[in-house]
Amino acid sequence: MLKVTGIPTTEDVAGVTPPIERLEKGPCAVIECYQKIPCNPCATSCPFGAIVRDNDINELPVIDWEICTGCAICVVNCPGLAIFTVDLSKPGKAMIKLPYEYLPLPQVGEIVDAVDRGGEVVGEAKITKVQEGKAFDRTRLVWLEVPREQAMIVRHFRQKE
Amino acid sequence: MKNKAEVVIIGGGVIGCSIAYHLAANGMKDVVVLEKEYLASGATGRCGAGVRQQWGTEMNCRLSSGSARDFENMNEELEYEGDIEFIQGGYLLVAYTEHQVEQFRKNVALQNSLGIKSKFLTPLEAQEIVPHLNIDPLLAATFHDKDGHANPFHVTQAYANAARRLGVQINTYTTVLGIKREGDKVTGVITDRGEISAPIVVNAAGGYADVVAKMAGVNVPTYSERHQILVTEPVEAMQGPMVMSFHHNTYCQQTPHGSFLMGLGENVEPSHEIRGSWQFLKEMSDKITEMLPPLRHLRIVRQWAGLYHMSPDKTPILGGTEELQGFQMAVGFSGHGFMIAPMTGRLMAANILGLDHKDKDILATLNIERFAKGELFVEPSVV
Amino acid sequence: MEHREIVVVGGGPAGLCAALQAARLGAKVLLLEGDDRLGGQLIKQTHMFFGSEKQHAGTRGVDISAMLVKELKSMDNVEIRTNAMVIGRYDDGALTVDENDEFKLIYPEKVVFATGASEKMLMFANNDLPGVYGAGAVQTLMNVFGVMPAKKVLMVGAGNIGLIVSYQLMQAGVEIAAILDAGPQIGGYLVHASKIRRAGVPILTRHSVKEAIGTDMVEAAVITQLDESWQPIEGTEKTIECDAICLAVGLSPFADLFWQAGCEMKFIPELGGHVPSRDENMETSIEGIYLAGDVGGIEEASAAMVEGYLAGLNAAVSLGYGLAEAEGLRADLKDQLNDLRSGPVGDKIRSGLAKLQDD
Amino acid sequence: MSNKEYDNTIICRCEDITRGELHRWIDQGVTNLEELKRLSRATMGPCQGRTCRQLILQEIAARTGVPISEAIIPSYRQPLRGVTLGAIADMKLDEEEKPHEK
Repeated sequence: MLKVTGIPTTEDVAGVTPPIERLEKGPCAVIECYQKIPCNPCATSCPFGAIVRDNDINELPVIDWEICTGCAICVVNCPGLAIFTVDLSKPGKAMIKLPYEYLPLPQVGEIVDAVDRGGEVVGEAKITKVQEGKAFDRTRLVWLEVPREQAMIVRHFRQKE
Repeated sequence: MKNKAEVVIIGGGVIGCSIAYHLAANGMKDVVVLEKEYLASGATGRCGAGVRQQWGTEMNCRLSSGSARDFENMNEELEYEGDIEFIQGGYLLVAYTEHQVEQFRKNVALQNSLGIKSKFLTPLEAQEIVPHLNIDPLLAATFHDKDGHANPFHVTQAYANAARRLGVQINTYTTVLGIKREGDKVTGVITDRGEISAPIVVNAAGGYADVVAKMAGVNVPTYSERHQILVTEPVEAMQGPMVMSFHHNTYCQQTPHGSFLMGLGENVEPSHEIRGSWQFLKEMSDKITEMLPPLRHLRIVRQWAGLYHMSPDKTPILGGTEELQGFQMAVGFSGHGFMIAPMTGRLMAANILGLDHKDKDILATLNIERFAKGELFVEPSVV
Repeated sequence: MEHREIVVVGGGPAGLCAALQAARLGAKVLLLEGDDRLGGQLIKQTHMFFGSEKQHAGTRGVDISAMLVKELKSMDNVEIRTNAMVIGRYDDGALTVDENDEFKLIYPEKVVFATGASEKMLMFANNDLPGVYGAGAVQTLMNVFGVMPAKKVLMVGAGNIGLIVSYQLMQAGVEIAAILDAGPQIGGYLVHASKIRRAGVPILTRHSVKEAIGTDMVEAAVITQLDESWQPIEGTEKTIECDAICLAVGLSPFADLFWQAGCEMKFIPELGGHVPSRDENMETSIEGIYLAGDVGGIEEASAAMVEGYLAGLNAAVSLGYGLAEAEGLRADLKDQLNDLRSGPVGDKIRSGLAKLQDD
Repeated sequence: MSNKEYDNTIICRCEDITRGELHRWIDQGVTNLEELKRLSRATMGPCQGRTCRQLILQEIAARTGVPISEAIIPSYRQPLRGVTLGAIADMKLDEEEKPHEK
């Protein structure tokens, strides 16, 4: 249970997973924010107005997956590092963008261990891009390529020794 | 809490507990002590802890030297499981004016005549005892190696524990609200926890002795004033005796723990106020860095204040009063109640129980009636 | 002896904002900070802040501090003194200050005490072994002085501080053996917990440290599971290798100056301990003494900043500054505080504040 | 925590007071911190109780059953941090600002 272990349950994740048809169209943000805390940078940073936090900054964010372009601006702006993008538009593969604040940074093309929400290695992933920029404010956006069935499982990676 | 006792003592400071113990030790066990907070929470626990015998009046010399003998044997006499920490490091009294030198000569003569082996010293001799003493402005000093200090909290605790073992009932967190009297006789005490009837009520209320006297309808010429103390961080032992200057109105000692503790007689209005002031810090620092210059490097870690309960001749008022039968007083200690608490307890007990005591004449002399008769005993040597 | 209009004591988030707001309205402000630099805990916060844009959400704490300090330093009516610790408050209104080992006296017309909080300690065997740290000390070593405090840390406390400091340690290359919490649930934000958990760090609720092991310094820790009444369950002891035990077991308001001043104090566990009573304008029971931030109740830095603005505003207004804009500003700041506190994680602070109003 | 092995745990680091020692005082009836500090020196060391005061208050509350909200809280005396006698003596005051001499 999330409140005891820090690991969201399958039900938690199911509640924030976009429809598969949407993900097949291209990248889309998955907001893994399950607790009402006073926070709204996801909503205010979204250039498309796809994320709404109602009038109350404590309400959970609500995303309109049809408006979301998967640009990942919210990913690097979320103080909780709780937003990812998932893209199932390529056959057999899933592209995941995740926020990353550790050093050293992985290299493009590097094969890393793919890690799930509980910190367990579940396979391998390929780094396809490492983005940084002024607007990113020192949070890097790392693009991972994983098998399609792990699209909603892999949320971290570990560089091989 | 009992509702009836032979003696009720108001005040759980060192005086009240000493009287309670000596009453019980002499057979009077039906005694109740009332304390509005915890034992030694008032003037006792806030005092400078000094125990000296170098006084300027016969009364104070006798009270203090008798008490010092008690302090020497107190752990054993009271079978105290702790330690009252009586350390005889001496008192060095320093004189800066010819007038003081003159007084000191008289004092030493008086003290010596009473068996107190104090000595008159030159500034250089004084510096041998306290090497960091600034002797530039110094004219003379007196020293008595049997003076020293004890832990007021432990002394009070020692008396209280011994008294309890003998059957005395001590009620802390019990506030006296009034004193009952019938005509010119005292009949009991009203507290926030009920009433106690008693033919004898002892006022040992320290800084609040005036308030208690007023409750009984008895006039006392005493009043309270704030005295402040500061303590520094502990350092290696470097000062044996208490250093005291009537010129600066200060005293300063190094405690067994290593901290320096110092206090000052300030010019304050009578009150029961015990909140600290920065003015004290300033005046104290100014004076002590002049007297004992190396202390300027020590850090002050804490300051606090307590009450001196002053009598007009700076000498305590002991015993009963013609105004109210059964009302006994041990008040007006003027800042040196702690060091004469042992003798005070002995004499008050003897007085209440009608027993003989070789120093019982002191009681007659220090009775409240002395003010009406104009027979004051002005103590010249008080900070 | 100096006489001043408004003195703000403490240069953390609350104090910086109090000084800023009072100065923006035109008051002459003296800001006193005991440390050698401004920013308080902000300068150790390398993570992005929560809250809304008005409290600089999404910006890292250290950058918020720099922004606030920059604005303060640009103002003519603000004097900033560091290494100037207020060490006493007396009944005549005087503050005594230890400024670079000089002793000074300052009489403010109005004062805002924004003195923050101190870390709570935990009792366990050998807790005086070198290597047992408070989380704040670890953060200072790492993020202020660039010193790595250990190689493998056992973190005690899964509140926001325990979680954030764990994350920062991991960023610095330090391994976190585990994060323990005596409570049945993680107390900090779950997004923090999740990001640490997915990096492989176990979070053990209902666990506590029983003993530190080591001769000259920490070499391991014995941890134990706790039952529902918070008592250790015998036989559940486990030894965890680590060279540091980091305690993040809560904060106590650092309210000494209010006690010294004689302000009315109340014990409110939800606010972290004894805190001064105050009105809605952040003024205590003694006229002219205001408070802001953790010293009035342990909360997030975002709330501390808003309280700072509010205290600074009211102190300035009480001297006649900013009367025209006061009402609007005040209403906005109160709305911000309400927003920050209105959700479920604000339950504790809301009930604490409600108790404060009860007499 | 009620185990025996906790008895040697230091509760006041500056003055080296253990939990066991604290419990002995409490069991003897010294149940408030004000009294305790005078008897044992707990909270009177260099940190002036800033590390241990809360712990001791909790420990007393747990052992006596009297909640901290009803506890007697010792005064927070000046100064908050040690300051030298020399620094204070060196502070210059104008004549009218000086404390009055007796």
